[in-house]
Amino acid sequence: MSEPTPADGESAAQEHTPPVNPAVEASKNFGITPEQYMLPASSEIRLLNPDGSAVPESEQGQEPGHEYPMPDTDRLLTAYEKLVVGRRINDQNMALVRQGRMAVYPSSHGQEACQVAAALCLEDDDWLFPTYRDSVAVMSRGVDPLEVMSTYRGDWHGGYDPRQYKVSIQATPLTTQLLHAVGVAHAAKLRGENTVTLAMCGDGATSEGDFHEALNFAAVFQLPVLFLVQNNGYAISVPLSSQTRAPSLAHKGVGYGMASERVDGNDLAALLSVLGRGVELCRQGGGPLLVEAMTYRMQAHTNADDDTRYRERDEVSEWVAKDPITRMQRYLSDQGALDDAASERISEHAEAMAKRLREAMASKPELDPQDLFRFVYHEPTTQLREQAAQLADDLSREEA
Amino acid sequence: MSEPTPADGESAAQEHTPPVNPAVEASKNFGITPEQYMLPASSEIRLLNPDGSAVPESEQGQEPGHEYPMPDTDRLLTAYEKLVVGRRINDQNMALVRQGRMAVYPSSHGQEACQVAAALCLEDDDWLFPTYRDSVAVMSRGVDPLEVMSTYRGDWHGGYDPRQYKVSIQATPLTTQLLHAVGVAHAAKLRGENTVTLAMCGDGATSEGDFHEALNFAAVFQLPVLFLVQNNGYAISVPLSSQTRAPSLAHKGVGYGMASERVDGNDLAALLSVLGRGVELCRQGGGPLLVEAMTYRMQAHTNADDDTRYRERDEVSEWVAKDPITRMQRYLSDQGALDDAASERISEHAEAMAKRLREAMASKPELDPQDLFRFVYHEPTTQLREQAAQLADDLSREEA
Amino acid sequence: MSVSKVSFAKALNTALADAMEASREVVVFGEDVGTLGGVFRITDGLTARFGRERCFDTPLAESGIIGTAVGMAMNGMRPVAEMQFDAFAYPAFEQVASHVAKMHNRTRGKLSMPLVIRIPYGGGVGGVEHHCDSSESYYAHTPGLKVFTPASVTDAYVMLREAIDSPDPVVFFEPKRLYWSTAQVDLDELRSQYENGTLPRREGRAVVAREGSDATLISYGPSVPVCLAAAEEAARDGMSVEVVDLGSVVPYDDETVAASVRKTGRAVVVAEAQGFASVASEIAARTQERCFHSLAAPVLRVTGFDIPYPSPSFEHHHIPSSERILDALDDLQWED
Amino acid sequence: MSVSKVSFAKALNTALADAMEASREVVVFGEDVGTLGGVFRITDGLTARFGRERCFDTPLAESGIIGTAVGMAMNGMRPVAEMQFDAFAYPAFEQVASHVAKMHNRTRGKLSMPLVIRIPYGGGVGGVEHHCDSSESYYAHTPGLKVFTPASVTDAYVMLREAIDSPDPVVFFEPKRLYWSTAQVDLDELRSQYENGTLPRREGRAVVAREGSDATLISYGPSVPVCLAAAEEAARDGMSVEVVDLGSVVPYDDETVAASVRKTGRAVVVAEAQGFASVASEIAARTQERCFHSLAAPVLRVTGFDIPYPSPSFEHHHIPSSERILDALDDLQWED
Ligand SMILES: Cc1ncc(C[n+]2csc(CCOP(=O)(O)OP(=O)(O)O)c2C)c(N)n1
Ligand SMILES: Cc1ncc(C[n+]2csc(CCOP(=O)(O)OP(=O)(O)O)c2C)c(N)n1
Ligand SMILES: [Mg+2]
Ligand SMILES: [Mg+2]
Repeated sequence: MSEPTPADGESAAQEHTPPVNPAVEASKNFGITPEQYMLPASSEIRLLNPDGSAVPESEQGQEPGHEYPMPDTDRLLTAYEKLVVGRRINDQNMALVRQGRMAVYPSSHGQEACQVAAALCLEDDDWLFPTYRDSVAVMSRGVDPLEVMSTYRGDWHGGYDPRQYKVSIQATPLTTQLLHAVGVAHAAKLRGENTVTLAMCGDGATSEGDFHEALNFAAVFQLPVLFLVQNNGYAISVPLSSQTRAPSLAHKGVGYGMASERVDGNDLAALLSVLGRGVELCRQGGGPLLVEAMTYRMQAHTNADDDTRYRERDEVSEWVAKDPITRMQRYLSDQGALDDAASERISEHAEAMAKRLREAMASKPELDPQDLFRFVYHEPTTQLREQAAQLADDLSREEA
Repeated sequence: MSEPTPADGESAAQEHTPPVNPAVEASKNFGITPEQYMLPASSEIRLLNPDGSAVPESEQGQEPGHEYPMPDTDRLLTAYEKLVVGRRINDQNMALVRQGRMAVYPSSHGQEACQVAAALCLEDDDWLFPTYRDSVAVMSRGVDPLEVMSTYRGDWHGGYDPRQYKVSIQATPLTTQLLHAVGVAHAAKLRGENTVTLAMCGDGATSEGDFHEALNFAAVFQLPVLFLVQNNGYAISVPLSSQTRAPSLAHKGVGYGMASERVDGNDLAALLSVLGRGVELCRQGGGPLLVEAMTYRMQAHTNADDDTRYRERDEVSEWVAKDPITRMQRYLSDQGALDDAASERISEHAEAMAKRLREAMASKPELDPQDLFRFVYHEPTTQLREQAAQLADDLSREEA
Repeated sequence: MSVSKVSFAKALNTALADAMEASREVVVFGEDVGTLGGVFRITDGLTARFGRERCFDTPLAESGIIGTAVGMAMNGMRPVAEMQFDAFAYPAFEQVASHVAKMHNRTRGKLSMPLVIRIPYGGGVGGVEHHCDSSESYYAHTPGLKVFTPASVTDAYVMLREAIDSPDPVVFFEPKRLYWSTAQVDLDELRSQYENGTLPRREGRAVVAREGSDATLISYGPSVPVCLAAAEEAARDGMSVEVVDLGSVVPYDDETVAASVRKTGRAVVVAEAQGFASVASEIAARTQERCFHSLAAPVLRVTGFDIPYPSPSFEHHHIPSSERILDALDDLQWED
Repeated sequence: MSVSKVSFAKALNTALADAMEASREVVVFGEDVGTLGGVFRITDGLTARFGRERCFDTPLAESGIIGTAVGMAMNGMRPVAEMQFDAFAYPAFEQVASHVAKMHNRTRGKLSMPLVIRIPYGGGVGGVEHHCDSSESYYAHTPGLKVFTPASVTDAYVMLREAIDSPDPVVFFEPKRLYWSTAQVDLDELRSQYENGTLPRREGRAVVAREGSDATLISYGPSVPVCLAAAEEAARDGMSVEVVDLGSVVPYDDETVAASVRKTGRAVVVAEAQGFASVASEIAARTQERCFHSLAAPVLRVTGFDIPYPSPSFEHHHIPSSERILDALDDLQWED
């Protein structure tokens, strides 16, 4: 237990300046109702067309409060590099699974723009809450891919230290992690820290009760949490139309008193802009917020899945044309920010990462069976000590 | 198991005419977006002022799609009688609890208009899903008060036969019953039955995950379920402001693609009109729907609660002036529909009901301890037979 | 009608189809059970054959699945709900414990809950966390639920049919590492025997899966084949080991178990779940209660350790093995 | 500092206040715990004393309460969450089983879950359905959780302090029918002893609540006073009965229990929960495993029946009574 401190009924949080109420400000600035402020723009936010050309301002559907500027080229270039690396890692991992070197991998091939933007919009002290599919986001935030992959190799349930990276475990039970994110944000707020938490989930996951409870807790306690739903159209085999009848998933925000937005999830520029503004709003006390990113999973749910059973190849092909990488690549090339040399350097970087992963996965680490009993409690119970001794005994007899 | 019937991959439901899509119709008729169709009117629907005068049409805020006619006087008179009876039963039950003749009673004193309207808007074949607080709704639907009260006396967990009355058990675990309601509606739809299900819960209960899952399932399967939230401002001691930041609870509907409405929950006329239309829409295939009724619990949460700990007496007094009974009484008197003789007759009816309840509660019924083992399974297991024998043995020895 | 090689998964699939064929009240739903046929393909082909109304995907919400199943059962259906994996049934725990288990009791029998919750469970398939729990004890501890878990291809068919026909709710545990096990079975024959009522019932009946005289292994589900292997091995050492397969954990067959243990005088309970406060504890407790004076040694348990189910690289240490069972048999004070 | 009549509820309330005083990391939340002070008033006065930030009401959602507690614990707090009644903890079951219990293990110890889930449990207070479950077995069966349940006013204080100070998650079961029981206790003295570390630890330690030589009653929580009453009665008949109060169900104190049973040679386990696959089963199973050769009779159990908790008019039949315990003692083959 930490040092006792005098209890005085005052919280650190109370000493801060009152948070902005963006709904009130929006109604002052634009004359819109709080309800209009909370609803998403009438169409998804997009800054880059699928062909890589910038969407003209006039076509961006600039509703009051929903204008988003194009991020500057340097930022886009940094992000683009992560996009390419992310794709390479996704594909490398799928290869490793096919070779039996990894137990399972849920690839985010096609969704890398969401992955990269989720990581890049945060500051070092902010927290990221990813799912099983969000390995690329985790790596983009700086976690060593080898630490990430130990889970999927089957060495342990989790690889990296969540506190060190401010990246939570990759959650499997759907949307349970959104509540953890809210709790982390609540603790930070109680201590008067000014950190933002970004919490991710999929479209299917929005149907779970924990999704509802998380958004509501965040709203009631006015916590700086940015909820990012990657809507890739499917929950394993189940299409969005069997998951919801809402006009959009972003329309769920108003039911919590939360502002929301929809964004083209294959448009890295739009994502950076929308999430960047979202994080800023949260930091100013205007959170929580809900962002729905429209994207597509180009491969099966995991290597164990067969997506030909539930979706047409034509549908998949259509999304090739909306690929987040080619789109950004064309835009940056057109801007003169990405020449052949830069492209080459980025490919090499990605290739080097993949190679490192391949090499690391080629050999199995030494695992100590006694670890099974080490982390159940801080101190093993007598029961666990007995069981540990029994296993040790069994193993030594087996060896003998 | 019932008679085998040929399986043919066709459902009864499929043979029906396609359901109306009221969002589409509204956009045709009024030129509004589906989202506008789904959101509640900008203020709560009210037909009667607290003083019993009719709200002039011009003040009813008739937004397109949100116009509600005044029910006819006969219907109001029938409903009024149930209101008076409901109030009398509420108060009788609280007296019985004070006398130790009942274990607990969550009174709906103040909320009787919601109770009565919920029961009256349904046809015989429709289903009602009440909570612990909704005893008056249950009775208004025709269930014998004595059967209802056996639960609160502590004789058994439930008193009446849910199938006979098409009234589910009074649910205690919050919002679990909304899912049951959805399942009942789904079963009815699969069999091609044209029944509507009305499911009730409180404002606090809307925070539970099951609320979310129930609304979503109903919407995805387009089921004829009318969700009625009685927003009485408190969940035991917790005020609405600690429960949600939404502009209103009705604003949750759009997140499920569901039309919603807010209504003055102490205005029986408005409730009958809004719920009546809701049931009709559901019956035509336009469901599910969400209705939030703004009301107030005039007494403590249950007899075990002390509401002076969490709300000002002034607040409670303010609501006396909005009482649903006096309001309706004045209106009906003004209409000439309620003279002294009619009033007298209604009071006598209520008094007779209360007397019957008092008399029935004066004596404890004979209870058979062996009943403990009779309804766990259809046939008691060997384990239960042994335990039953053991108890019988113990009891006979005690007697000896 | 003819005997052929049938997988455990196919037997389950056939049982579902036959039950749907036998009664329109039977509806199957859950996550990915429709178009995909379930992640284990247990519902494969049902939507094509019986239509989207009778086998369908739900939104992704387990409490929603079980809660609506309760409502369907209230209104005359016999829902068969699939939980995708063991640990993903936990969000539905309130609906199961407070409603599925209690609705019949609460209404003094006025309402029945003839529903089945199918749960693929247990490990041994290299699954990652949350995909390998043995969660049967939670349900077995909840009065009002029946708990079945088949260990053979024939029982997979028969017990699932019994579960669906039961007027009471059944939590049906499918040992996922047996899905791909096979046996020579005549499913047509089995179907007609089941439907004629000429098959002995499995509910509440343990079966002696192997006869023996020196000791009894009491087990169920995925541990039964391990026990049979251990008994085989023991036989090579001259020890005659009886194996009892519960199949029906609730209701529990005291008679068959006690008869075996009274005969052999020694017993080991084998189950994959963590042992503390589990079904294995119950079996040990009631076996000594009933057979104390026939016992030459305490009733021992070989179970998973009291740890969260481990990652794939470690699971072989955790799952009761033939060796651990043989060790336990050795520990049964044979000198007595 | 002085001895005075202190209620079980007051001891809990004081433990919470003292823990909050001792560390700013301790935060208390749940349904109605703020302004109202909890439906049992266990959190009475905490909001007034420590502010709305440290003792507060949440939205009405148990999974939300436990899920956010997990996040708070990840981020340096020591949350103490109240579940309003036993059966209303079920919606949080997934968060408890899949995260609270496993986060430390999953992260190889990188994250700790120093949180406490307080659950008022058990019957005997005339409560209606869902307000009387004894649900400790679900949690005791879940590795990674500790499970405490005090039976005396002193233990109420001490064990709640230990629970809050534990680096591991503790499900803390408060026997609601003991809330209004009282004892002569010096809370100030207890506080300073606890804080000085001069009190013996209760975690993992069973205590002999009454010494005896003929038989052992093993029990915990609300059943301990019943066991003491039964032992008193038995003494009048010349039987010397020892009563062991576990207090800490997980970790379990094998040593104290086994020592007692080896001494007396006879044991009855008493618990209010339905018996099947329960903590009582575990105690019986491990007691015979460890004490078989000292036992003159099987280890018996006196528990609630395997039925849903009954309505108020019936509960006295269900709750283990002194008479049922005495009957069980009689059954312990005294002629042996
Ligand atoms: C509580 C829970 N139920 C079921 C599952 C099994 N499951 C894993 S992923 C998945 C689909 C999730 O879909 P979505 O949220 O859209 O995310 P995506 O996989 O498309 O990224 C399912 C059903 C789970 N992990 N957790
Ligand atoms: C799942 C669950 N959690 C907690 C409770 C305890 N409880 C009973 S009523 C209540 C407040 C409900 O408030 P609301 O939904 O507004 O309904 P009201 O009582 O105001 O009619 C609470 C917390 C419960 N019954 N079920
Ligand atoms: Mg998806
Ligand atoms: Mg309320």
